[in-house]
Amino acid sequence: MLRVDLHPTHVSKCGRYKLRPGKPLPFGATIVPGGVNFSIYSHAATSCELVLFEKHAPEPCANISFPEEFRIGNVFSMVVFDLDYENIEYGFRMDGPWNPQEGHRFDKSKILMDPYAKVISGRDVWGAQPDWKDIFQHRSRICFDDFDWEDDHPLEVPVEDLIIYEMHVRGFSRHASSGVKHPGTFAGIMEKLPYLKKLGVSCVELMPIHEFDEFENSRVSPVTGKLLMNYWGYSNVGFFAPRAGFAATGKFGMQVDEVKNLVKQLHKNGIEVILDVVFNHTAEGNERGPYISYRGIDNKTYYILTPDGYYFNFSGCGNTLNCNNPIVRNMILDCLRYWAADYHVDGFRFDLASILGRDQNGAPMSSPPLLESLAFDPVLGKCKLIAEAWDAGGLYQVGSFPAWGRWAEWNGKYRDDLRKFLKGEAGMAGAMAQRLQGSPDLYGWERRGSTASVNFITCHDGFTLMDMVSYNGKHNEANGENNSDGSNDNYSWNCGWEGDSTDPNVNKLRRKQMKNAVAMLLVSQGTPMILAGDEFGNTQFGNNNAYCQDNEISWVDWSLLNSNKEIFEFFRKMIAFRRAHPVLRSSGHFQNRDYMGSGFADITWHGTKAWNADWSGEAQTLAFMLCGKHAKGGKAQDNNIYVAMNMHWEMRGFELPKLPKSQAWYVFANTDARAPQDIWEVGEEKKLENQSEFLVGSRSVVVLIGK
Amino acid sequence: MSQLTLPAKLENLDSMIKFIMDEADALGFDKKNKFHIRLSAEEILVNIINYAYPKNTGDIRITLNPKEKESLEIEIVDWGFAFNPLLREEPKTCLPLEEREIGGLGVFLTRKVMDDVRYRRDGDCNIMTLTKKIAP
Amino acid sequence: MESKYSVNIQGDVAKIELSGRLDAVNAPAFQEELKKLSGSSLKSIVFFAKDLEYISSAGLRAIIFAKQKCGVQSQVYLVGATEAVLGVIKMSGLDTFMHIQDTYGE
Amino acid sequence: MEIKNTAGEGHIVIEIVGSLDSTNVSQAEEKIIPFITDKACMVLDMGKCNYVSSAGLRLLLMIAKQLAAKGGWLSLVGVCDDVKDVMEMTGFSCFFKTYNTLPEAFEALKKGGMAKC
Repeated sequence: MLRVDLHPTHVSKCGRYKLRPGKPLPFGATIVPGGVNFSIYSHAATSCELVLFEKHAPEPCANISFPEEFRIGNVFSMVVFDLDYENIEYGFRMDGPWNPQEGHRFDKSKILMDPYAKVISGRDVWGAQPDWKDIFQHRSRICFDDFDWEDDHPLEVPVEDLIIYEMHVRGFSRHASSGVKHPGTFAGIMEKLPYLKKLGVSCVELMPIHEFDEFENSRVSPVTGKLLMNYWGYSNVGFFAPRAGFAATGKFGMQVDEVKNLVKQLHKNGIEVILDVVFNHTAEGNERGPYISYRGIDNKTYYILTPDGYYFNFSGCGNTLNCNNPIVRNMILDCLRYWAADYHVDGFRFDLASILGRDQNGAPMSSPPLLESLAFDPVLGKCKLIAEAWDAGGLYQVGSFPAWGRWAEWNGKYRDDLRKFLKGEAGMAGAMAQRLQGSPDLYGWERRGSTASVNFITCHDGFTLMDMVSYNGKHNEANGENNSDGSNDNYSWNCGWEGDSTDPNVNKLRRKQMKNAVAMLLVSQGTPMILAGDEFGNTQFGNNNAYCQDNEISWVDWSLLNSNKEIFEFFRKMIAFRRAHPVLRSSGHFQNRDYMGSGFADITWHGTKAWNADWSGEAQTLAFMLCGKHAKGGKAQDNNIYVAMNMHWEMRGFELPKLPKSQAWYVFANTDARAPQDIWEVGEEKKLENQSEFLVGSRSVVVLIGK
Repeated sequence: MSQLTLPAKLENLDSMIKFIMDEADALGFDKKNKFHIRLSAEEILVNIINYAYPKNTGDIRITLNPKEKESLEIEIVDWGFAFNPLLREEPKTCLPLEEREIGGLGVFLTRKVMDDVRYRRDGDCNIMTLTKKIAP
Repeated sequence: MESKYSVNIQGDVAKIELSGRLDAVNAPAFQEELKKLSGSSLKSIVFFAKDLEYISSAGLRAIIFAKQKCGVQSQVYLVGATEAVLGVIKMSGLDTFMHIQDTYGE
Repeated sequence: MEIKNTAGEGHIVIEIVGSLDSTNVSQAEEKIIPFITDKACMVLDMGKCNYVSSAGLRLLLMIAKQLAAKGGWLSLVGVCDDVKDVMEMTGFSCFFKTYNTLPEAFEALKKGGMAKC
């Protein structure tokens, strides 16, 4: 079709560029016939200039003012014709009031990145020292929005059927032992696909992959002399652009295609992708921070400010994004829709999500419009939405995060209770019963079901599993803050020796405790999450806050896969077990009754005596049985499963509940047994000689199936 | 059972072979049998990589069905045009080396070293199934 | 073990050392290397295969290729091959066209 | 960038010399499109092409798709390692058959044709 609006109407002042009024939506830079449409919002700016650079050039090649007649409402938009869209970098200059008390910080001397930039250059290769004299550090670029997805589609696996694997893109394959061709990149993850398939996880959760600056606050550790960086990346420069430094093709500016290809290949193998997104603050920091974008475009819109114009710091990172401002709210929606629609991402985990529920003055709201919009958004309709239901401002909402039946939560109580029980704290049976059945005490009252609970024992934040059984206290000296950073509430136990040990008994107990932990995790209702590397005992040497450690402390050490093969095998088989047994994966909570006429309630509690759990203050044991006829609320058929947990330092005999005549108990896992007799392949469980009692070893977990 | 799907490219051959050999290791095959499993897997995979998708490329799906102490069954699927490599004429191993046609050896070797090799066409895919028994 | 090959021509003898694997991934490059042999009237082509762990039909093809490049008059020797490698060579009938021996005397 | 049409065993062989990027893709497109005819087997000889940008890769994919729609196909020959790497990591490699040399490509085309019958 011929269009009549494809011709320039204006010429830039310098005479080199042909222009015409642009379309205000969509925001950002969009390739249109003959040129590029630029569009940017600012409420308080008085004028705006488009600044163009040739790739990597120190000085701009053009400054093109938006003619006043190109502004519609509070949006400046313009089409520039005949641009070499592949080799151009662009930014904006905004003029407007300088009045910090009123919230305005315009500075015409600064060149600002587009908040909607879909590709950002400036930190193209991880760890390459930036040129600090560069007047434009983070440069917006124009993105090809096409990609041949063929028949790919988000997988839409029910959340309760997922097994999530949390990883840092760089840390996963950066270690010399990873054996990949492109270490520390998205392409490196792709090379590990056969490994992920073998392990059996069905979802990878990537720690932040939005563009950030690893050199933000970089410094040298006074203890180790190593460069400390923003390694985790919970500090966005831009929300729409993938991290160039994580892409092997970043130096060619092809990170967008590399990420999309990773998602496509993972999907092909039945593995979903969840992104860890950080909408609580930006990398601009507080009053003393740099001008990257938002601050110079419309400070008052983007940030929550105190009445006298300072930055509120609910994130612990200097500023707080003004999430419930309608402009910012729309930006977040646009952003998530973009990742869901253009990158086929399956879901999101929201860092410090409680901030998303604060109003423009910072007060928590009961029905935050942003969270509601996300819950009901049409494009995000099938996306997983997972909240880290707390913030650094003291809001802790595990169990009370506004959900509209859509939101799941990182269940911090699950982690804490499980760790306490595991280390032998007495009287945890009651709490454990809640955690094992999807925390109905937290999520039952709103009928949110066990799908609301993302269960985890370890995540990037805190000890690794190996460290949780090797250290009583954190060892963060290398972070250069006198070991004052990082959580003190680890509920960890070193099994008798602090740190690496040569004592075979200590090491044996540690292995057993790791197996106990993962066995409990994978028989719990809810969605389990595993930290990458835990499946072969990766260590951070006791560092429980390795956010700044871009080195062997954080990188997953693949050589441990050989030395801890036994742990890996246990993980692999437990994962296979969970995937084989729908009775472990209910979406709703148990009803504690027999509604299928099977003779058993959906879940029943036991102890050293069948049908008699010890709920006392001294209890260190617990057992339960799941009735296979009640699997998936009665919609699926499964075996009966019985799990006995003895966290006492002495062995205990557990009387087994009697099965119907045609069935017998088979042992699937017994963490007290020596490998490879500790766990069996699914379907090859060993029939018990004694069908009435099982002697559960000290600090051990036993998993039986009745068939 | 475990499964892996990768584009049919020579670059992915090592990944695919490793995926299969890890399982063979776990099942405790001896050195010689592992050699044979590797050999036949490579032959079939390379065949698909080179010939199944002449116009562009597509995927290969590998499914492993291990039976402890019994056997390893490897199912290899592609969506290329219908082609039964087992119908290929056997190479004339008796001809002098100079006159040998280069090619055709792979499938021949596969049939020799595996306990069972089958081909079937199902819908739009070719399915090869290779089985190796664990010697008692 | 790393897969390596080296081709040395000394007079009318080509000595070729093989180690690691000779498979579909590295055979094409090896075959390319073998083109060096073409045209030269060699008396013998000697493959030292002591450290060769694995060979597939792509590798066998490279050997056939070498022989074809050099013509009828040249003899092919296979030295020190492991039992597994030898098995494949025998199965494919290549053994009848080469001298298989444990060591190679000058 | 330079585009040459050379003859080769009944196939359309096009040689791309220099780099292929946004500054010259439309030029290249104009020159190549006339060769996209029914059942055309096109071989792009990239032996002297040292760089293919994102826009260049998109052009190649577009050619491959247009050829496929007309019952033909595209093979690439002599792609340099850097470009091959990028194609692999970004998934573009999934859409192309690549060969080291022209004779290899012709051989494969011959076999592909045969096996199809």
